Amino acid sequence: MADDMLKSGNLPENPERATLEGRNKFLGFWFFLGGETVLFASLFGTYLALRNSTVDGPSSQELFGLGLVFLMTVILLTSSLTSVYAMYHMKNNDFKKMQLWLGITVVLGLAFLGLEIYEFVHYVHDYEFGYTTSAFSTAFYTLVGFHGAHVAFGLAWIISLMVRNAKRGLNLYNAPKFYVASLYWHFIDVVWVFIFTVVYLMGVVL
Amino acid sequence: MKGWMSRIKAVFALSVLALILSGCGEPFLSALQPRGEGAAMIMELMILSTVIMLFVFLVVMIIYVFVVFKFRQKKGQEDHIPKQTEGSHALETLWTVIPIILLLILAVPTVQYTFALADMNPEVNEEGEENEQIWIDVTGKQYWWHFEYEGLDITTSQEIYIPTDRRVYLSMISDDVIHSFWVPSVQGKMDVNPTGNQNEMFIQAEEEGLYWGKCAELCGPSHSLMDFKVVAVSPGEFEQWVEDMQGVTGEEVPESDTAQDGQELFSDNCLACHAVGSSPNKVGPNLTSFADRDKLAGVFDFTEENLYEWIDTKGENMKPGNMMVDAPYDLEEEEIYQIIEYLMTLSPSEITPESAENGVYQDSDLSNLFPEEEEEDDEEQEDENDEVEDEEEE
Amino acid sequence: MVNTNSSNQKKHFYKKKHRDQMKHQVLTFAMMIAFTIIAFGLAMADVSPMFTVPIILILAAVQVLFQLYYFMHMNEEGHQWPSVMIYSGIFAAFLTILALTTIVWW
Amino acid sequence: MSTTANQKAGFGSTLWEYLTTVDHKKIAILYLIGGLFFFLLGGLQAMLIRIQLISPDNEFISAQFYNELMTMHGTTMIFLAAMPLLFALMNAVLPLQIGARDVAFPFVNALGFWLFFFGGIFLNVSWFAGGAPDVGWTAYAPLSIFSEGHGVDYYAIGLQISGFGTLMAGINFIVTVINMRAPGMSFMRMPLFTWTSFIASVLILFAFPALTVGLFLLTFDRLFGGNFFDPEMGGNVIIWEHLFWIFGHPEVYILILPAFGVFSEIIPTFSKKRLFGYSSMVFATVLIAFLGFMVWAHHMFTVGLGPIANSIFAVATMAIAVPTGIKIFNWLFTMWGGNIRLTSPMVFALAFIPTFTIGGITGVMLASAAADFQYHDSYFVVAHFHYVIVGGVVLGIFAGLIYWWPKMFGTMLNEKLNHWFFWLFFIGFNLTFFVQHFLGLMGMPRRYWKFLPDQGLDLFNLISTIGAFFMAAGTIVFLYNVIVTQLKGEKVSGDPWDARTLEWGIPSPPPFYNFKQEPLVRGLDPLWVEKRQGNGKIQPAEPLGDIHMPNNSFAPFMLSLGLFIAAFGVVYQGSMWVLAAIGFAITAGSMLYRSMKDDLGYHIHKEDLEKEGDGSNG
Repeated sequence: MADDMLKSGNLPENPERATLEGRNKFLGFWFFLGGETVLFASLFGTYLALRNSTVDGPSSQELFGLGLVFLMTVILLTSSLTSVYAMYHMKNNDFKKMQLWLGITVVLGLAFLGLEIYEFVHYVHDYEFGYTTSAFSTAFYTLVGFHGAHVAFGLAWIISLMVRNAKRGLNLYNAPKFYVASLYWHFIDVVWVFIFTVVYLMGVVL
Repeated sequence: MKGWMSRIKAVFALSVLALILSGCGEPFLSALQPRGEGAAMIMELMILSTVIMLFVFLVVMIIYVFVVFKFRQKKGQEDHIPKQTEGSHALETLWTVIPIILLLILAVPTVQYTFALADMNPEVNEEGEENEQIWIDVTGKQYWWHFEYEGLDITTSQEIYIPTDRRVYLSMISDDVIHSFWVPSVQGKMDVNPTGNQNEMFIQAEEEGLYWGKCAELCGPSHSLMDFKVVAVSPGEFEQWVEDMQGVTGEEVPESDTAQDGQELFSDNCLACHAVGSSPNKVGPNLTSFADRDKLAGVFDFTEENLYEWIDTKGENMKPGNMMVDAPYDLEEEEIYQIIEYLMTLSPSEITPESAENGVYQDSDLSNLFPEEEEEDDEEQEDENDEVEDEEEE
Repeated sequence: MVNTNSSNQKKHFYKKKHRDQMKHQVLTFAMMIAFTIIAFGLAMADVSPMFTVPIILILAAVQVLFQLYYFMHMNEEGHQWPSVMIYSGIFAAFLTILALTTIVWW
Repeated sequence: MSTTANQKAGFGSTLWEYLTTVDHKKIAILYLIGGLFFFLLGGLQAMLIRIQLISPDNEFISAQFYNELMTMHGTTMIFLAAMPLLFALMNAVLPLQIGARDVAFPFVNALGFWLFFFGGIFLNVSWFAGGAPDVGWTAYAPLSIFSEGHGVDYYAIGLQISGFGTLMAGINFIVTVINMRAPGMSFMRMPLFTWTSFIASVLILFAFPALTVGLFLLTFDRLFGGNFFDPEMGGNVIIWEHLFWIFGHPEVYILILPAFGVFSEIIPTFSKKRLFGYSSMVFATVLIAFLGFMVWAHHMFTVGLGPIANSIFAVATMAIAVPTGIKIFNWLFTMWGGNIRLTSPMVFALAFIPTFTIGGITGVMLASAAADFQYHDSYFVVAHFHYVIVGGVVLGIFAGLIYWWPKMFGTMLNEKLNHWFFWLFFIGFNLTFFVQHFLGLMGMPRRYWKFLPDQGLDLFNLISTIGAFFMAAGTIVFLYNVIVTQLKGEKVSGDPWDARTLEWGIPSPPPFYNFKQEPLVRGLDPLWVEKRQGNGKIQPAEPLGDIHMPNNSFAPFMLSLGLFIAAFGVVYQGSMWVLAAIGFAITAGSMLYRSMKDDLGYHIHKEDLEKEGDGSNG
């Protein structure tokens, strides 16, 4: 039984849920995402309450440029699709292609993170919009930064999964891990959809 | 609002009141002995909810006592297996519906009173005209209270004078952390929030009296020492007090030499934070009517020893964590006594907390306190000034 | 264990099923990109915020449902509990945001 | 690292076993020890508070120290005593009640405990590092922002760490209940304690993230120059109050629901009747949880939210009384017509009904928004929540501990001493808190370091303090009982109470694999069903076979220790950042170690199980 779990290849239809451990992980992680929803809601609520508390610092209209945000959005959305591809290949038992698509996801994620860091540096240098400038700046950096930290953690997670399993291939033991990591990645995207809408678009419009 | 409620009240009020009044505390402090409109409204709600809840409690206890005594295991019945009932729809519906009805009985007046207590519109008098409103800006600070009478050019700290014939409206804000303004026997409490969050409430005392106020939101080490007083006086006395207070400029020269020296020391060492007379300065408490205060620093007996210790130690051990400890002054013993002498002359009005206890009712509609008569007031003020000085000579 | 023949058939069936699913996913992605473009376009165009804000919020909500139901497979079987918990989370999240936007200043 | 549980070895290996265990029954004992330790600590703080308030104008302790005691008493009792003790019961009982060999995430379960433990220790280190937090357990901003020293930093980060642990424990129990039930154990056959623990875990899942965010904001404001709650910089102090109570109100139900569950087990057992209205009890539990999320602002009636918001929250709060009332009447009618045995757990349960009813009715009184202007932040509130938490949760915890003590340890606490404990504690409790209702209405605000003479508050404060000594005496009797019982070590049978649920169908204490064969559940109260309709033994659902067990691991301990060390670096910053680096490295290293290893657990072989003999009622 135990050895079966480490045997690669020839997996059943839903390898992530084929074992009890897998089903536990799968459910547990979904529930964790339910909790994360409230976590981000609290941050969004805080941001919305403080979005006009700019004191003497710059306001959202002065800061945000939509071009960069659009680029970041497209990159992150695409990375969501590529991780779907990775799961598609996992279900088809094609480990190499799965690793390839995960690799692309990681590259896109890194690009997103790079752009976000560039954006922050730009705000700090060109607008003197630091973390301590105003309640608005603190709320902005905390909300977007929390998302950024999630992206960074997701990248570290996916990379270590890829490295760790490079030689082992896909099996019932690690399939749930890959699956759950991809769920996490999608959730990051879900949060970003609200960030670009509520923070950036509404920040420019209102 | 009162019709059907007072009928319920009539049945139960006496028995319930008798029950609680036995341990009701002091009339100047207890929420159970309402002396004002707000506290009285809340008391009605408290009695209603207590009655409903005692009814629920009695029902539970009757069943409980019956069950425990009736169905306790008897000797020789250790092996008896009772019938395994699953439940009863009729019973379960019953104890779902009855509580809902009871809660509705409580919910309706709750909503009414919640809105009534938040009503900041002017009162309407018998002729259907709107009364002029007295508004007081309240500032909570660690660990004292500051009051500015809007449009009347009066500033006080620690003690707030109100007339008994009308609501007085408060607009409240904090200069540091959150405090909560509570005068249990007159009105429920309202938080005093920092910057931007201005809260409004009214207080109204139906009887003359000196009512004790408390800070009810943890605000630091001396939270429990942040008391203040509400001095409810008759309208006539209030009018007199207003006129007296408006006359104070802080420049009045006291009679005795020591007090004059004290005044000089006071202006060198204390005026940066404290003020005498109406002033926007609220770094420290306003001292206009200092010598009339009922308590020193809100809680201490008003004695010279206490006052000396306060000035000498800057209140360090008397009110732990108070902001005066940072005051830069450094005074000799003799200088402190001179200042005390000066402070004891700060009694601009005959209307003091004592007046609240057995004050003679003087009829007044307070009409000359309000803007139309402002010019007259100014003239009167000057007269009052002379009077104040006259008094001090006595 | 299992007859190799039938297991091969099964594999083919699954592969085809997965390929069909993948087509849906790509379609979903295209719509998400389209929604994003519309949202950004609305924000940059000079339209009344009273109009723009509800629209972009609805677009965001729909995009998120796409992510949840297609990319994260909540439309598939065995996701009843995840749905229950995600919707409970959304309920709590909704109350939180509602409170922090309405009764913080008054 | 794999071990078998029947090691009979010295202190060192026992310690190592407990440091590395992933067995839910051992984790239960860890939670019990940790929870009791903090319960005593919180109790000591309470005694100091009551001694300070024994007479007017008392100078027994300083104002600053009083505020620290009062803050730590609340924080400790809620986060470090009540919750872990409930987790102890859940860990000990819940998997057994649903016929599971293990929880869903044994590793995460252990991690949850160690995070709680190190978080609690970190919080208490503040006593020795320049002063504990002094701003109340609610830590209202901006007082918590302006508070000097590092007390509040310890509060924010200590609770953050133990909060992560709680969240993990919550998720673990949810998945355990959903995925690990034995054949035949449908949702509507689950014992009420399992149901309420399940719902409480769901509440944890959705309530704790709000606290997590609140604490992060507080940390950022205090340590990294953030402006969330600084009015000068445009911050808004009401955000903290909302976030705290969005968490804080469900927290009340997280505590009380499992206690309801305990009573719903004890009352049927000692009345020899099935629970009256089982399905409405389940329904009421779910409804309480649902409503519990919509009422938090009743803690904020005096903040100035305006009459509309106040009215909405007042009515919503009152609504919770309905499902709670359903529960009270169902318990009463479970006893109706029963054959009631007055054992000590039952006596606790019987005491709970009137005290909790008082706590409930004062709750409805508090819900009346306008009247709350008088009650709020006065001793009336203190009395109310102690009636709920001591009269509900603490009585529930002790009832559950005494009831399940044989299952956890195989020994029986002395009944006579239990009754002594009960009467001392119960009389003391009512003396302490009943008069506080009146103190509040007589004008005594809560969190007062001293009250002044001539305010009519002297007598009731004295009575209250006397009551506290009774409670302390009762607790000492309980501790004495525990020590004596464990030293004697007399073993009892698997089912000493003649109980009804699955956990009593196996030996006490259960073997480390719980069930030799997966049990077959044939109805509500499975053991009772088997006693009446079968041979009194739980039927197996599978033939005897190998049992899969998880390996022990030291990683949860190290991972939590790493965060503990890192926390000092974050608080003190400067050159102490080194500590943060070391700590986070230990944590990250433990995580990597965990994920790099293929940890498949091990198997107990069929042959070894056969040798051990009959696994049923021992």
